[in-house]
Amino acid sequence: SGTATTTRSGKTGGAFIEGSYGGDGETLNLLLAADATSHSYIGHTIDSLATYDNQLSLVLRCLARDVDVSPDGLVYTVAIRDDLKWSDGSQVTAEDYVYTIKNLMQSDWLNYPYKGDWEENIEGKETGIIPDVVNKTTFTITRKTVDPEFNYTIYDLIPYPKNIALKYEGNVDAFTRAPEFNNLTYTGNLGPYKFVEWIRNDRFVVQRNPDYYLGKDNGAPYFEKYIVKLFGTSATMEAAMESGDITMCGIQPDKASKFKSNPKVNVYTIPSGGYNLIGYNQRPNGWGGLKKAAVRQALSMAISKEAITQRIYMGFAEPAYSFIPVTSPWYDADSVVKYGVGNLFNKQKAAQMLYEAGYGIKKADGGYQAAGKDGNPLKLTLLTSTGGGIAENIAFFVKQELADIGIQVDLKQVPWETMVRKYLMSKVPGKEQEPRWNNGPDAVSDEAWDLVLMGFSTDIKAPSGSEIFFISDGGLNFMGYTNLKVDELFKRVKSKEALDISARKELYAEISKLLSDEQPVDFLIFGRGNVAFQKNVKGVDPGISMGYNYYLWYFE
Amino acid sequence: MNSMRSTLLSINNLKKYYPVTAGIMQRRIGDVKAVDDVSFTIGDSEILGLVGESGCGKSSLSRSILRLEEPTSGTIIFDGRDITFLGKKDLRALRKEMQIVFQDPDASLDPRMTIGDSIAEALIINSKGTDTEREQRVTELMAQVGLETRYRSHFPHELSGGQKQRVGIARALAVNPRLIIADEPVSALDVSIQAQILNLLQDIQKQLGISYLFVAHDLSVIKHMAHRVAVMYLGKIVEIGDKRDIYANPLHPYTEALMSAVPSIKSKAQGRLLLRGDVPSPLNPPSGCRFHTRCHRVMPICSKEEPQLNELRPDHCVSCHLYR
Amino acid sequence: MNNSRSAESRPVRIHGNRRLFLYYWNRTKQNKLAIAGLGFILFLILLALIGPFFTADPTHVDFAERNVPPLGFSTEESIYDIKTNAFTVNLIEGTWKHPLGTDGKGRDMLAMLISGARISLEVGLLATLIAICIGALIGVLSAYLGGWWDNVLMRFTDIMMTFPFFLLLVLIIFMFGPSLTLIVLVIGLTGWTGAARLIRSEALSLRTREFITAARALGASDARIVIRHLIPNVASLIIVMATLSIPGVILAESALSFIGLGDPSQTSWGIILNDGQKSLDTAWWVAVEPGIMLFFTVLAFNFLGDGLRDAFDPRSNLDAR
Amino acid sequence: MRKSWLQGYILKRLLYAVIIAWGIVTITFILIRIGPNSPADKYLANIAARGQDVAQVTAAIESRYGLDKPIIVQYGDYLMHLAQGDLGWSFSTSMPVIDLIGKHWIYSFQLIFLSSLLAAIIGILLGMYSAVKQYSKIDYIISTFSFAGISIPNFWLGVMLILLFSVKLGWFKVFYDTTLPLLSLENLKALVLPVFTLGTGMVAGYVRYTRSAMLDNLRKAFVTTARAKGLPERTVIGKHVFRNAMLPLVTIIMFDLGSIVFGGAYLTEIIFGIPGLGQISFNAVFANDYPVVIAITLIGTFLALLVNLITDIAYTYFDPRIRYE
Amino acid sequence: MTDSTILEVQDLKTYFFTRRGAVKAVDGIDFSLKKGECLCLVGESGCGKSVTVLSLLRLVAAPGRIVSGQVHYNNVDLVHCSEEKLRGIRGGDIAMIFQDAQSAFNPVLTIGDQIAEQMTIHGSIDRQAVKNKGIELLKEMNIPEPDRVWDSFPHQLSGGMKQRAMIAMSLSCDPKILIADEPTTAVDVTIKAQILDILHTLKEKRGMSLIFVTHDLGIVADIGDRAQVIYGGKSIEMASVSEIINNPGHPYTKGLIACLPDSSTDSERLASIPGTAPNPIDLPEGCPFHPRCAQVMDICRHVVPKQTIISETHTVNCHLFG
Ligand SMILES: Nc1ncnc2c1ncn2[C@@H]1O[C@H](COP(=O)(O)OP(=O)(O)OP(=O)(O)O)[C@@H](O)[C@H]1O
Ligand SMILES: Nc1ncnc2c1ncn2[C@@H]1O[C@H](COP(=O)(O)OP(=O)(O)OP(=O)(O)O)[C@@H](O)[C@H]1O
Ligand SMILES: [Mg+2]
Ligand SMILES: [Mg+2]
Repeated sequence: SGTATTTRSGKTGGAFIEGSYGGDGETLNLLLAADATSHSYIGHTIDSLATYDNQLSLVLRCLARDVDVSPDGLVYTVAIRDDLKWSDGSQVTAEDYVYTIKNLMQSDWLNYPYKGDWEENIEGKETGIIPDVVNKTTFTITRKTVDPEFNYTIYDLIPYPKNIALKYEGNVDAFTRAPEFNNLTYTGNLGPYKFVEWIRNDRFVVQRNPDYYLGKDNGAPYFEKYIVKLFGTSATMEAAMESGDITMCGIQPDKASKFKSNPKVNVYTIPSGGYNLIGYNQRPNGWGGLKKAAVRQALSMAISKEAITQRIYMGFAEPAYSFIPVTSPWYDADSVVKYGVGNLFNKQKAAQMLYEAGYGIKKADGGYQAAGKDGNPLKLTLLTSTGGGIAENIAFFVKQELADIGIQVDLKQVPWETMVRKYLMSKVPGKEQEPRWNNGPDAVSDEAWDLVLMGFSTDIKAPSGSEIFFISDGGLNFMGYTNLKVDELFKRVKSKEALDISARKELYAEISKLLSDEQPVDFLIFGRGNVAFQKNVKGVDPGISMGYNYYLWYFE
Repeated sequence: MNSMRSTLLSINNLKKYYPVTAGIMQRRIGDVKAVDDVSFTIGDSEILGLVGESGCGKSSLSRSILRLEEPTSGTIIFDGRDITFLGKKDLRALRKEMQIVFQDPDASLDPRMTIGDSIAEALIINSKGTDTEREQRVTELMAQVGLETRYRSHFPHELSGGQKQRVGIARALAVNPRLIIADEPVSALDVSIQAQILNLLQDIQKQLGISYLFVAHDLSVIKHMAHRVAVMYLGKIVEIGDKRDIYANPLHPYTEALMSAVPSIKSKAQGRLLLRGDVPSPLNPPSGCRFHTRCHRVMPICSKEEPQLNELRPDHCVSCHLYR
Repeated sequence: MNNSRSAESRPVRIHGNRRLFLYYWNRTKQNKLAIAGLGFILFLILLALIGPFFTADPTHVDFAERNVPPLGFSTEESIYDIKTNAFTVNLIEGTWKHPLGTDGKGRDMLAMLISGARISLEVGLLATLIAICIGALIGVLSAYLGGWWDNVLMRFTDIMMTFPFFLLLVLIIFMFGPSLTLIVLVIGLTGWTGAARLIRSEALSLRTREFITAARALGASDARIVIRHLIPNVASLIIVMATLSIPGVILAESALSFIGLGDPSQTSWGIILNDGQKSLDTAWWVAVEPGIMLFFTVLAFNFLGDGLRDAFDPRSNLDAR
Repeated sequence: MRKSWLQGYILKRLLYAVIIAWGIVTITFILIRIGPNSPADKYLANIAARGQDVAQVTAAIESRYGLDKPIIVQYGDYLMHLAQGDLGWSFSTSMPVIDLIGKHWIYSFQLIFLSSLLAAIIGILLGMYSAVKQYSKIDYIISTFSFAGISIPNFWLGVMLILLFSVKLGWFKVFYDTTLPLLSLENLKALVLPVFTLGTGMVAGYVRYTRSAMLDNLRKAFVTTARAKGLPERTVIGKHVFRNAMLPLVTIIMFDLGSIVFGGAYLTEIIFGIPGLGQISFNAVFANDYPVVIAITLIGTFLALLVNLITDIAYTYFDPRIRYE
Repeated sequence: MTDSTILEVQDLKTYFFTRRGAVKAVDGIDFSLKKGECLCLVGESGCGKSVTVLSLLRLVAAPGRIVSGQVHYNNVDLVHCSEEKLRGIRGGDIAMIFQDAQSAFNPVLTIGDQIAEQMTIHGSIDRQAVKNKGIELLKEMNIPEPDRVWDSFPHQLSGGMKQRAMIAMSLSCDPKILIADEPTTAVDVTIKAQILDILHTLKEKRGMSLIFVTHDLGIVADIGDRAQVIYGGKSIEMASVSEIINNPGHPYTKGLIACLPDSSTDSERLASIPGTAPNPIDLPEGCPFHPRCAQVMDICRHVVPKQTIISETHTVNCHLFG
């Protein structure tokens, strides 16, 4: 219920402490930051071009007055506000944006990790997208290929002050050590808060920016300070929440009920685009059976998504059938095939399907049991990354479920880095090439594996990003899944045709249907996040994009 | 020198210096002259008593003779053979000829070995016979030193000091040596036990005709045991000769002082000859005669010139400027 | 003297150390705590060996039976319903099926603790074995060879000693992946310094003892002296050091597991503890139980080691007390 | 005279410390650089999520920090900088290593300082008492507790303390709060549990060392002499016995101090969320931030060596028999 | 207690209570010490000499305890008097010196500190006076460079010097009685002579009473006036020195004298006492010496012999004289 008010409703004061665990950011120098935490830190002091509310479609406030797409979907015209100031008082101009894209992000010397976001593939070559200054507050970005969801990339754009960045241009070392960027001293009136201090592995502190361009009318933000407090474990963080030492934090599913019954706390249960899945290795070094859709379907049919929801997520989740969550505007309930629930959860049937596919034996009692081609017991490895938590629980659960149909699962827990480098990245044997997530259908990883438990995330607003997992040459298609129909559909999503919303929706429905039936991976669960706030925090609008109005939150 | 007996061991100008080092580079800053130019002989079946104060080099001398330490210079002639530079293999053969008994019966037995094993080890090393023969021999040896056989499987900590010393002697006897160097074998023992051990050593010597170098600091023990006596002071032999002669008529002032210093139940000491001060450090011994700093008959020459060992009487040599 | 083959006159055996063993056993026996420690360790070994035959499969998960408290305790579990936005609350009580409860995956705690005992003992013994062997080798060599060798070996030991041990451990385990084998190897390969120094000094003092000289005087070779005299005499020290270093190793492994560098394929106590630490408020027993086991195991080894040290130390006056 | 040899000795020891430190830098450097890991590893998930090419991004990040040069060149560079007192740039925290350490050492220091101080005082007093009252009931109790103390895994103890005092009783915060002024009562209160966690094992250790050192010396002849001189028991214990017992104690306590930074303090910091050097180095390991890892290893080493040197020099004052060459 | 008796010990028993039983280290010792005399306690190692003298000043440490007996000094029973009183006597009226001067000095304090400490505790406060007196004493002990020695640490002195410094320390409060526990055992012959000489002089000059513990009968003959022979923690013979040496009563005393190489003529076999000293944990029943005694009788095996007076100055505990 978009209660984004512009009238003053809060009162100034207090320190908002957000609990966080799982690691600190690395740098406040935006273009060097490759991790989400760093980005979130910087975001407190400088806004992006635009953001969305809980309904997702609505583009709100922020540095841009307007982002306009040409009818052919190739030219984006961005008009920024004219009341934006750097710390030295100078105005933020289109020139700063264009400079940031051209001279920093797309430069060779800086090695911006996500340079690829600002490139497009033209005739097999990565080519930079062209930004141009139109006037002091307007610039354009011109593409050669259509990407209906490219606007989301543009919305996230954050500028560097050209006059400062010029000092360091061409010298990575100097740029890396630039005090202005590492201490966010340039942010002017661009964000609700100003940087105060950052004690590594402990807390990140910003203070109210009275000049905040969005706060001019109503005096927002209202918190005197905003602090991100880091914890070593979720348990300590939750304990701190319970004792009221922090204002807000995420809650693990098994603790959610406890907090929900806590009178001092509000817990909001929020849908997310993150889902767990079991990847089936369809490359030459995986179990051959996984190349057959029937086998994959059988396996998916043997694993109860209800049970995972109930016993592992304690109810805070819902089954996933494809990569598009129920909560996404692009979800189409009618098209998906619902493996793992209802009558498509059936272990007997699963075993029988395996038998029919040539991977099973008939038991004396007439039932079926999975087995290798030679009749020997079937052994599969299931990879998961170390670190415990819910993923580990799911892995153990899957192991148990598959054991029921006669598959012995060998759980292999390896550190995430090892998993990526040794198991997920592949190359064609004997060929001189850098290992990649997907080096074509013949590429194999160093170590063999069959199943992998992972978490993917779908951008609810723009699911097309997920193509990288499922198209034949998708950058993250480590499973080696190939379906030309899927390739084609995704291509259509990234074309002019899809500029039309309903056409795009139809395309997504078709993809969902295809993938949920083909089961390139077993989509397991979309989790529901729980976020707890102390009751005295007001102005929160719970929803998928809850933080969009956080500068308007206040203490009662 | 000793005309009565044939010579078994002859030591000539033996020196044993221990280097003293210092600093980062382990520079050699001097030597402890533990044994400094010592010569003497031991005849067949003869007991040579060696007396001297603590630190005068008795043990160093003993070990050098056994080649447990490499002598710095000089020669050691055993049974007519120069053994100063014997190689490893020949040295092993030599071990059967010469043995040693230590002062501290406690330290000289391996605490983790039974008595039987300790004695048998000597036989095993020199590969004497079969198990049974060896066992026989151990039993024999134990009887010889007056130990009951039942102690064979005992450990050293279960024995008294005297018994342990008997084991030490049995072990030395195991290889049938011709010379035993007894380095203060009784100084750690009680009087009543001391007498037992001295008797034992004497009996063995008489039975087997072994020669002893018998080290002690107790003059009365030496007097009781030895045929000939050598008196050592700061690495040098100051007087050596027939026991009777020396005891009756000590020539060197140091010998004289030593004898007078020993309290005896026979005579209440009257006008005892007291030496001043302590034994000087062997690291930089006094010039000239090493005893001159404590000598009651010191002369000017003593601090300048080193006296030579002179045979004053038959089988009685002394190194002192008084007798030139 | 011809009393045939009685007990008195059996062939002289060099290794006849049964009586010596008895002697030390008797001395050790006087220390009640040491005996209690030994008893506990034996019990633990027994448990680790035959326990698995009597308990559930420690790897068997059953999410229907997760977080069952130990016998005599009860907890509540509530499950959320997205559609109705309400909770179903279940009361879970301890059962005989899981006397010590289950963890968050429904694994039987008793079974896991027993399999953890095996791991802890294995790690403790193996790593100590490696460390002590290296330590003894370096110590004895250093003492026996002396001079230049001694210098080089001891300087190397110094460097190893000054190394911040735990950081090194964390570094290596992190870099090469957490596996029990690696943990054992790294602890073993880095944990020998103390042993080397102690054994060296002991061997040095032994070297000058008269019974060694006596053996040399008898013509014993260097090898014989080292094997027959030096080693048996440092053996007691080695045993004591080993006993006292086992708990250190066990703790190091648990600490590593605790900070997330344990071998995930093994349910060692540290790993259970690490798991349990995250659910302290919902399932306290998962963290408490392995900690108690760890504590008593370490205590037992410390008691035993201390008792052995006293028993082996000729100076210690066991009579008094 | 005393002074002259001492100066030479200190110089020699410092030289030795430099050599050891160099050895340790080299070993750590080699270890950390031959490992399969890259500082880009941390981004793998993010890179994947954005559909980026891992190899390309990894290369980009590595080249940014000069990690693409041959290892020998990197090693040379590192040593060159080190020689100039530059500990490098921490790429996981984006600040000079020296500043990072400068900012965080105090948290480790206050924890270690307080724990060691308290542990030494309590441990030594209890140990002395226990030794003097050997065989008494109190001795028995103290000994038993000290055994328990050295056996209790301190990370577990920490967790249990949090469970009991923070979670159940709510007496303390579950985490250490860095916003408290360092020299304040609240800060002291915040340190109670961590200090207890870290100190328990130390107290127990010191009790045992003190007790045995005291007992060793209580049996010595000079104690009988002191009593025979008519000295009151207080003087006998406090002056004669303790002064001698202190010698081994000093070594042990100092050695502990040198090694504790990366032992118990490490885990304690992690459990209580104290952002000290332990945590910093721990995180640096996980981030493959090798300049930090090496620097902290180096500091740990230097501390240990320095502490040893101080101990040894202190020894010459406590024990006149000792004179180093 | 006659006038000239300064110290009287009656039926002193000191046991060590150990796990294996009571070690009867001292098991019934009586003697008296006259003014100005030197009483020697003689016996083999482990017979209880040291424990006896330590018991006199209640210096036996746990697990040892004086289980019975009295030690009368100056109308005070040292066994039962208050700690306070005892401390005044320790080191003041009665001083002790020990066998091993090396370990009897605290290694970390200077000789001067340790001497001064004793004087301070017994009332002298003027530090300069204390030092002067101390140095004077050192000089008296024939110690060269006493000023330097005063500031030296024990390890910087030779064994003989330390032993003399020890004596100086014990004399610093002008004791009436000096107890010397084998003060010459650890030193060389020539030093031994020096020390005996000093003790001689002390006795003569200061009229001090001396209890001298030794196992060396030579020394007894040299310095002693009377001697008490101890065996297995019990007094077995007490007589003037000449009587002990020339006319020993107890078979053990006889054996002890006979087995000295000194007393035999050259090269002949020494007389020896068979067997070894008894284990004080289980002392033999009856006379402790009976297992080794050549003249053992039946009664010796069961009955502890009582003190028999042979002459005015000679008593023996032996059934032969019963
Ligand atoms: N290994 C060694 N290194 C250096 N100096 C030594 C060594 N062994 C002996 N010395 C020195 O040599 C001198 C003579 O020592 P040695 O042991 O031979 O004397 P000793 O006459 O046997 O004395 P004691 O009667 O005390 O046994 C002493 O000053 C001693 O300190
Ligand atoms: N602390 C103790 N605990 C148990 N037994 C002890 C203790 N101190 C002494 N003893 C025993 O008391 C007995 C007498 O000892 P003491 O020291 O008096 O003998 P000693 O005659 O002085 O011998 P030495 O000539 O060797 O000095 C010994 O047998 C000894 O074992
Ligand atoms: Mg010697
Ligand atoms: Mg004594």
